[in-house]
Amino acid sequence: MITQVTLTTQRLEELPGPPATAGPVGAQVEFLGIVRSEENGRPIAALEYEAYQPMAECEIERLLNELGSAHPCHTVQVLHRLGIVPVGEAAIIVRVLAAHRQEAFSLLARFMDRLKQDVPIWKCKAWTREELARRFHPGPFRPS
Amino acid sequence: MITQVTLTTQRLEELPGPPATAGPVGAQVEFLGIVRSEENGRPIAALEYEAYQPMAECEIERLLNELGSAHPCHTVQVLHRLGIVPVGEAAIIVRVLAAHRQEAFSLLARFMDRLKQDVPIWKCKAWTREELARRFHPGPFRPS
Amino acid sequence: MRVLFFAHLKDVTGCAHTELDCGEVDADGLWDALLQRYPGLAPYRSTVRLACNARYAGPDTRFGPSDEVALIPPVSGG
Amino acid sequence: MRVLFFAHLKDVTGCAHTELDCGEVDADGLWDALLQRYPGLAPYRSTVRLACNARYAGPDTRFGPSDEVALIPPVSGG
Repeated sequence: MITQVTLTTQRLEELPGPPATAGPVGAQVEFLGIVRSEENGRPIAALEYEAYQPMAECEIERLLNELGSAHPCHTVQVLHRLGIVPVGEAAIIVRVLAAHRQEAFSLLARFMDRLKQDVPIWKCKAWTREELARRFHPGPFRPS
Repeated sequence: MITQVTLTTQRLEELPGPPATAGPVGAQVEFLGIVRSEENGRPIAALEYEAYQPMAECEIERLLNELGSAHPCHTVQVLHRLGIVPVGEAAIIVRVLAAHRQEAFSLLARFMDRLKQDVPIWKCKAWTREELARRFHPGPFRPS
Repeated sequence: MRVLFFAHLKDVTGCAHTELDCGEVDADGLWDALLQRYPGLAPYRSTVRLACNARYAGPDTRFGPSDEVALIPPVSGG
Repeated sequence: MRVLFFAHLKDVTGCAHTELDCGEVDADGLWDALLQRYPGLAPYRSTVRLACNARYAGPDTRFGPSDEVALIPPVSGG
């Protein structure tokens, strides 16, 4: 199984798709986990993610290899964004190429469950619109 | 739940994505069912699909509504190609927008299972490279 | 009534649709009329589902002169 | 050894990493040294997993002077 794992502060939507695959692809599944406009019932403008990056990459590879033996797929690409991710943009994209849909669906669903248990990535802060504005467009006058 | 169902002889990869959705989208899943280079162990160049089109569209809508009450999602788009679909191109694309990934995964997997039981669409012929060539590029000389 | 054939059933009947004049019938009556005209359909009866006006027929469905009936062999979409 | 803190644990310790000089220890020994320096970590001990050199520690893992140790609070990626 070909795997490609990327943790980056770039917009995931602009990154290239999965590497080419050797086997005959009958199913191609793409999942985007998107930042929603509220967190714990409170309106937000962005979520900030941090990771223990080398370990997160290793754990993702380890998970994929473990899941790939139960649910054989040809290629899996995992992109996770770090830093500030605005509402409506993808925090994670997972793409799976497989011969059959069942393996692709199973691997994807189980991978997401395990990611949320084991991979050292954290939503470390929910930003409101005002907080973002103050952080990135500080005005000339700031009351002390 | 907003649904959009299209059965067409056009390339599905070129059609527009799902209509906009009202609810807060946390999960976006796309599935492509792609024609593989062999069918029953024999190399092929294309599959030909036919449908009882008005009934297939109704059945898909009916299935989506039934599945949507158990697995509430915001938007589902189903595109199925008819006629000759070359190897490597999509015979079906399903896109699901939902608040949470679990509902999107469940609806998608169950929809595909039910489609393959209940929706009157058939793989009516597997074309070899030679058959396709004869059909679409008949030479000047054809032995009788 | 108008009767539609799909997939390999078209090869069996030699046509994609036909008109059948059998009054109002239940599924058994419909099959009797169909098999009389197309005896080659017999081996498919156990796996074919009937549809009436673009919906799968139930056990009580009756098929009348103005209905569009379809013979649905096992499907294979997706 | 180098010890890394993530997410809210950085707020508790006031730093993202520190150097700890406690020889070679097991998980209990490591926690003793950590809690001596950062008593505020105590409430998190039951939910934090330890990692050694970018792998989750097992019950027999020993943490030595050249290791990179990490405190992994419950994760929330994706």
